[in-house]
Amino acid sequence: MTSRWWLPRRAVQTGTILLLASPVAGFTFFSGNLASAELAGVRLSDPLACLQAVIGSGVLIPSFLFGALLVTSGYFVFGGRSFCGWVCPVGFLTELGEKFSSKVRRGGRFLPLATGRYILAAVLVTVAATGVPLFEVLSPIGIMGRAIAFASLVPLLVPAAILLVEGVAAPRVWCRSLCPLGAFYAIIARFSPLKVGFHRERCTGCGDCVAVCPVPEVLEPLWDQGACRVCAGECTRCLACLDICPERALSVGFRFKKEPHSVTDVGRPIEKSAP
Amino acid sequence: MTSRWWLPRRAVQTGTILLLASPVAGFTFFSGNLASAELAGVRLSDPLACLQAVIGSGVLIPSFLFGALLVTSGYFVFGGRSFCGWVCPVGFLTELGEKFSSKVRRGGRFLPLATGRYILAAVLVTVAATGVPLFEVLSPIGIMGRAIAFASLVPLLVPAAILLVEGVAAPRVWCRSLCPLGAFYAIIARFSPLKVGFHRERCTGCGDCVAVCPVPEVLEPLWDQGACRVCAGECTRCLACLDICPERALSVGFRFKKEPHSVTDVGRPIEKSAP
Amino acid sequence: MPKERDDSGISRRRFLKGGALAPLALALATAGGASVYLRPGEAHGFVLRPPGAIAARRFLAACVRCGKCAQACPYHAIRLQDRSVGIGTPYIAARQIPCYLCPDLPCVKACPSGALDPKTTEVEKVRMGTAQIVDREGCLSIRGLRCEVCYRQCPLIDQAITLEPRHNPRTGEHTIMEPVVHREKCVGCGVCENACVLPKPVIVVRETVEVQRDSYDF
Amino acid sequence: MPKERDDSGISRRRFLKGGALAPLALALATAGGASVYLRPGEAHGFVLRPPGAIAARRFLAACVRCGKCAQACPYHAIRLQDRSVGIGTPYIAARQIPCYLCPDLPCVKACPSGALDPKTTEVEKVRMGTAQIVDREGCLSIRGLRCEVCYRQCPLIDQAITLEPRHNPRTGEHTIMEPVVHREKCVGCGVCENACVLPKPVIVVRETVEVQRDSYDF
Repeated sequence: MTSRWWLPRRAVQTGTILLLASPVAGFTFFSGNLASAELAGVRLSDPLACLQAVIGSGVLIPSFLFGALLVTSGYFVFGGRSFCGWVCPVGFLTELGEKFSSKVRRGGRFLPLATGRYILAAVLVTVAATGVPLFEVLSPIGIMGRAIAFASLVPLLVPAAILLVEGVAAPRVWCRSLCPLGAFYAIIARFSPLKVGFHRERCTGCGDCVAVCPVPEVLEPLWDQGACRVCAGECTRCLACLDICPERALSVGFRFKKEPHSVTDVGRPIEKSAP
Repeated sequence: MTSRWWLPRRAVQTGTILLLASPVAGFTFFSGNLASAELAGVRLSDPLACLQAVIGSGVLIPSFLFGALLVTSGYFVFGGRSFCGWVCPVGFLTELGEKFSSKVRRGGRFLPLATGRYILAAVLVTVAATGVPLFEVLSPIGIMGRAIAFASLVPLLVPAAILLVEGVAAPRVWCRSLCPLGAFYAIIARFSPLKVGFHRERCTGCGDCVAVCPVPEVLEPLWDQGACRVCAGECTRCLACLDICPERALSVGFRFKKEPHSVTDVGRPIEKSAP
Repeated sequence: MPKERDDSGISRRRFLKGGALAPLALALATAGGASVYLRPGEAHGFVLRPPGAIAARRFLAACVRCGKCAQACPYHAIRLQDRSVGIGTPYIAARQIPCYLCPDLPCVKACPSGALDPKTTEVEKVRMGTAQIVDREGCLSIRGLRCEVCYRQCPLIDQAITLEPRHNPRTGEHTIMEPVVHREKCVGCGVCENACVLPKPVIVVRETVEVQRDSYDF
Repeated sequence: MPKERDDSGISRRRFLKGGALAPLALALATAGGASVYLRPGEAHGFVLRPPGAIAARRFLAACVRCGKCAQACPYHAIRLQDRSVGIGTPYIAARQIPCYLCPDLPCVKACPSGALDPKTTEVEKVRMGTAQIVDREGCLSIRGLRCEVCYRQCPLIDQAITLEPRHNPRTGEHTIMEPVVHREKCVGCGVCENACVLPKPVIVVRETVEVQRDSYDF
């Protein structure tokens, strides 16, 4: 345990829940939920919700679009799927659920990560074909947000169903492979400046980072292709790998020096640690 | 090509379509569809449709139950999934679609056959929990029947979607692994008297039967466990294996002599042909 | 550093062997299914069911969607829903063809599952819905003209629809003959909705409101 | 021959590693999802939307289900649907709390996406629905009593609801003061439905019928 990123992350996740609950307690600086909100007078909107609403209804309100672009820019800077790791209440819930699961298999690879992209495509084609914003209808994120803000409890059957399936049959299948919002942010995240860097010279190949990573596929290029940072959009920037690495071989930041012995300089990997 | 079972099978499949269309042409000896019908004054009902209606509504009409039991008995005698191979218009359609598919992989094993049983369980639990007869709502069999009898064309998008997915991504996935009615009949079929028999002494191990079988998993015990007949409920009794076998090593019937050199007599397989 | 852009490709190929076509196919298939199950069809909101239909939610479960009631209807008034959770269930689009209340109720006799209650034998006791004048300002009779088509066409004339004379405040000397629907008698057959002469009918069959038993009954 | 009873077990284990629990879990999960998306909730059929809601089908697409309109309503009249395809969209259960037509329309101002049309500024021009007397036989006023509660509570008194005097055929000497809804004025706020004194309201807000333009207009 070399750093303590889990602490600020749990604080932000808990803070999100408190923010969603704040209108119930009578506070007025926040209203709405993760689909669309007003925080201290600033309108913020989920870009995928905005996309579905515009495609489905043909109605376009400039402030709505602006709020969606603001959110998109924010998550672009901090790595798109940082939403999943730091903000999303469903991510928080399933992480907690995993702790009580009889079969914790960190990063269970039931379905490939790419499935979410197909689901995203299916959602957008459905909205265009039918006018029904499929993901706003199904979204457990919206359901949890409204459960917190409005005590709308019946729809909690949906996140409960996700917890049940993940606990018994397919660990982590929702956040890893099914959520189209995660897939949407993964596309943005590929080009995000904030990334996890890898210091090959310190790595002893213990495999702790792979064991703790919710999407261990993103770490594979570090050994398979000698990459010096995690470039896959699916990285949630949860920074659990930084916390666990006993050698401080992983770091997070916006810029990375090219390491003298990295593959990008000499053309092929020098060593290949077993993951 | 040693027998010609495909001819009567295609005749029955085509006859089913003609029967469904007969009321349009003004004939009165048949009405309804595969969910429930009246044929020459006899009321016949799909047992799964009956089960869903009774569980979902609590309404039970004796003649309805009787019609369902009549159909169940009929398919029990002829091997439950003979419905799939001989009667079901969706089976007919996807068989024809397979001929035009760019990736004909006979018996593509995308999902295991057992998936259908889980879907059947999910359908029955859903009916009990919500009163919505999930499979009657989704069923492409009902949709095709009503398209033929009532020119109800919009819902044909559902069988079209099945054809599309089977043609491009997952061959045969619907009939093999997803259809709960197929799974229902497979449960009955396990105890059916009509079975495909295997004459080990004639088999040369050419593998033609496995190549032609829509559910080749059912043939595996013939070699793996030295079985003398196909006992798996998933066998559709399409009899394509009889047609293709150059050695007449397969037969169909109600009774099978115990072969002197079969595993059931000597306790373990004598030879093991490569499938 | 394009070499680093590989992500999760390991098992993707194993998952979908269809290459680039597969995602497109799945998206199209989803949209096809969504078009059938999520888009509302012609019959949504209140759906006028054939005579004898049991309570709406139980009807949805009991109906096996075989279409025999529709095949039995001599007027072809019964159609089948082609969208949403009621797909395949029968309905009557009264504006096209209403229910003409066959005395022998062949649709009820055809139903195998009891979704149309087999105990339904008298057409007068059928309750498919209740006719309502949805637009008083549009109704020709209420505007003071002599229309009365709904009244005259009603199979339960002078019971389900009566004409109530009223003072005409516009002219001051003529009488308004207002058609009034009586909920206890109206069977909801939709003949009035079908007969209304206006381009959009002002009398329409809507959901029957449960009879209330209250202390004010006199 | 129990040894032969193996079928398709080869890949089953690989597919669901959860053993006997997995099918049960999937069935329960399906039933949970179905309970949310297939069972009709409190708001189904015609749904009374907040002021300014755009046409029903486009509303369903435009609404991002954020609940800000509900949080903005000072009377807590706006609730969110908890079932079916409209899950999370706002509605008004007028019998519990009707829309009291705030002059500044805070719900419309809160909507981020235009599902409640931001051009809605005058409450008199709102068209959420149209009140209708769904049970003439039940209405106390039409039965000859002096009720008139809906008329007096209506925020557009003498415009959306008027009282029309009529002869009382039962007594022969009294006047029936019949409440009549005028579709051109009624905004569909549901105050009348909320105020009706009967256990089941006889005046109810229903879908607004499109205004017809016909040659009979005079």
